[in-house]
Amino acid sequence: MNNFIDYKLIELGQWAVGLFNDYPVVQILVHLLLATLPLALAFMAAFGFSTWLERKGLARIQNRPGPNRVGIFGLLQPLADGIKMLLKEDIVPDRSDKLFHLLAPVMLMVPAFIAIGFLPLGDGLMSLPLDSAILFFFAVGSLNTIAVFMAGWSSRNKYSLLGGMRAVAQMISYEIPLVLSAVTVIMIAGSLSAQEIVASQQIESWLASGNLVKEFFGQILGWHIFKPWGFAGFIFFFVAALAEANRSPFDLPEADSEIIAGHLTEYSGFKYAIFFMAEYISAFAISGIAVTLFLGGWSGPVIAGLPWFIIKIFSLFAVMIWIRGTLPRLRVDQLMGYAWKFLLPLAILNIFVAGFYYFSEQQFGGLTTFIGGWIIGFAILQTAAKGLSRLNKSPTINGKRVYQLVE
Amino acid sequence: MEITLNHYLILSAVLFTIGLIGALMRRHIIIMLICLEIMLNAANLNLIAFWHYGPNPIMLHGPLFTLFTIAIAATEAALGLALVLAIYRHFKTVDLEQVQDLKE
Amino acid sequence: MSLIAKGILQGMAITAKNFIQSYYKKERLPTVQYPEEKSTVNQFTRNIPFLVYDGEDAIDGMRCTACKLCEKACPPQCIYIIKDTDENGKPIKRPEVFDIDSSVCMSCQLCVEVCPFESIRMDSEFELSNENRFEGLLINRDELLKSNEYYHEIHPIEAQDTDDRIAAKIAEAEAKKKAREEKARLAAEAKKADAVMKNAKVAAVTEALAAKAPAAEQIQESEAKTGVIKPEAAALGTTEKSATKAPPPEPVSKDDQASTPQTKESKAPGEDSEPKIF
Amino acid sequence: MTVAFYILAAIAVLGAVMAIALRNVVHAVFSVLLFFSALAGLFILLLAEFIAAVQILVYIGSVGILMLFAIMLTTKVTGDPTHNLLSRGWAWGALVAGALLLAFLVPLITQTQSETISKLSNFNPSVKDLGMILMDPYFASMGVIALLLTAGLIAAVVAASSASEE
Repeated sequence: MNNFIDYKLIELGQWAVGLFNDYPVVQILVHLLLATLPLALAFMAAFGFSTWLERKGLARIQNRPGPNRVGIFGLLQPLADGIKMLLKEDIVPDRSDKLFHLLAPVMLMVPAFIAIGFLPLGDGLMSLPLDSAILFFFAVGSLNTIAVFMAGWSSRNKYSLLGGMRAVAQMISYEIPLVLSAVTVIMIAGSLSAQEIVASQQIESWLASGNLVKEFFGQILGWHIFKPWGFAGFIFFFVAALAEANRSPFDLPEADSEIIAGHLTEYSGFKYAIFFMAEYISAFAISGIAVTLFLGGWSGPVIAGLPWFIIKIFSLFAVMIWIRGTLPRLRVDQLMGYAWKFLLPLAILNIFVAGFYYFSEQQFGGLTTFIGGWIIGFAILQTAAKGLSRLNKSPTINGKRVYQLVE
Repeated sequence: MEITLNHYLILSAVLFTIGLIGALMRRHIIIMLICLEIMLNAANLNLIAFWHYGPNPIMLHGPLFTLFTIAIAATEAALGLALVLAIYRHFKTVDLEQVQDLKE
Repeated sequence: MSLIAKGILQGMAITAKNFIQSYYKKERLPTVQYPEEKSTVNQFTRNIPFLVYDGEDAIDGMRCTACKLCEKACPPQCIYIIKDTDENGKPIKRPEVFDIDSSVCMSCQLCVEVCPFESIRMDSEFELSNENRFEGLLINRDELLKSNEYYHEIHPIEAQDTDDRIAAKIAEAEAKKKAREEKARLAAEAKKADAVMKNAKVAAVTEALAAKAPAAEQIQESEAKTGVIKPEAAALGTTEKSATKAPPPEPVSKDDQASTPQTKESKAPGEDSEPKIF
Repeated sequence: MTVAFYILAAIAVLGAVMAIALRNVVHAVFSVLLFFSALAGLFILLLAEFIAAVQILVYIGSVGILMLFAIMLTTKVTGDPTHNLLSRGWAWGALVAGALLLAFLVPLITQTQSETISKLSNFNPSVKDLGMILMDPYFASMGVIALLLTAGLIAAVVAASSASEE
């Protein structure tokens, strides 16, 4: 069987829980710990690794070697940074709202850690196997907004407040295209359950055929990204996810060249580290949900399950780093317009494209729909995108510019 | 003690009353909107509790009506806050007692 | 903007190229891991002044004459010079103290510009950091003195140029000297002939010679003042020469050693003129 | 279950009381967010997890943020009160509301026959069932809600933007 790693892990967990059969209370505790603790620790380790990865990747893009002093290839750099952050003085502004200043990092970290519980890491490997996991994921993801506002408002600093308000406006705006592009997948899979969405991306008839080649490709070709609506939806989702996770080029809330560090201005030491960690874990969680929705989740050839999920999630994170190394920050007036006037109509149109694709698949069969759908669906979305960008084109300034301060 | 329907109903009634008291006592316009939301939520709790302990939960009437209420509440909140902005622009205050003029 | 943004993809291709090429192309990763490997210094790098000496011995071969022109020229006034004295308190043309405050020096090269003896030059040394804030950053005379070979090593073109210039000065000076001596000889011969012709006394000839010797010295001194050439440096233009000439005899006192430039200066014409006179 | 109910009920009441009692408006909004989240927990206790998710998504994620936005766009951003807290004749309001609770609601509730056992125990309501019901018998009402939301959106935009043109 392909998913042997997942099954081994589940067996291991069951064995560990079985050890405490005589003590029911302890058993429940052990069960809870096994469901949460490895996940939290693994993601914290992934956070450390990803900071290293990001610094190295960005450095190479900018023709620098990156951190290379602590440990081999600088791999222990996150550890050193963590110790440094722990030992730093925790400065709280005198006029700040002390309670909310303290609560903000906690409020940001808790939803981030809850959100990773909704990710289907493998076949049956899920901390919170809820029926409506995807919906809960988005619900919990929207709590980030509150935490960012809390941080910005409680600091009693105008830059913090501006950063916080920017973050709130941005996150609220981009949540709509995010959810709407996810709706296509939910609609086609007919479920809000993460496991079922993953299962819908495997071609069952090919997997059961016994043919090795068909089994190999049955784990890949069913991914929603290979369909026209899935491809477009993935692009919309990914762009909106970048904005949700405050990643570049949508890192306006922390735009250091404009508003110092946004809502993080008044944070130092360990609280800052927690903010940092929560942001990275949110980025991981949102790329994990993108993997689940569009990239086949844990399905993949040969080593299906946890390994494929890790590979996919890190590749998406690498793309985020790549984008950060490439694109400059958006202007704040372009940001809102992009979400409301470009992404939102396209995401809504994409739902219709997905619906047509679904019905034509039932009508004309798989291959015809695949080819025709790519041509027609892509043409529709492309035309719409071009038309929208023409409509949204900001008016060009004609004639001579007038500068007030310069002559 | 087992939790019964009455526990939920009492809680809901208490929450509704708190909302009502707030709406009648405070003069800040946003606080009044908050109180409206509290009252609506208390009603939602009632609906869900009745569904949960009710005779025919398969029909899912409770969640359905709660969904409608939430949609209406969201509309109300959005519209109410837009009106707050409009009032503030006009009267330069959020104190409802000072919003007295019909003209201008 | 269409669904697939071409510009974004182009940009991402460029960054990807940067990323991948940084692993095998040197120009894509120009960073030098400083403490382990040091960057090669360009020969036109100028950082902090140093004093050039010729030959083996730093003190003997020192070109500096403590004329203090550089001290006056230094805009941030980072040079501090005390003229050396001999046992009797008579000043010698050599610095006893020559300090440069590296924390103040702004690498302007004005000291190099004004130096008439090609003595002060710019070093390409950049590791000037020190644990001691005050004394550590003050570079004294012995640390500043570096050989002409070192100068050739760091700034080959400039050092060669300097050497050529010095050689040219020597040649010019020698030519002038020769011309002068020729003139003197001719004059002497003419006088001799006069004397012979007029049957003058031997005492008169010696008187005339005695009058001429200080005159020659005077000319030389005036040349040094105009900054054209320092006879000592000129004499030691090539290192081989200086190596053979420089070491003074053992018993000579320190004071004597210190005053070598002066003695040589006075000696050089003396040596040449002596056989002529007698 | 029992303990969870009491804890959540206490948090809900605390949040609601703080929302109407706190002087600072921003604090009040944060307390009402606490109230909303406690209610989401109660919904999960009542096996309505979809409604709990919607509660978090709509109330905490959107309505709360809208309120905070409204505060930021109107009075002092610190949220400190600029004037008198209580309205005229507040005592009458409190009296009426309290009387309503004690004289009307509580007697009614105590009179009802208390259901103790839920019939949901052997029935796991899925989101799909909710969607099916929403599509089949309640399609018209869903359309009306959709229309209402659209109208509300447009009205909110108009109400918020028309004033700025003056």
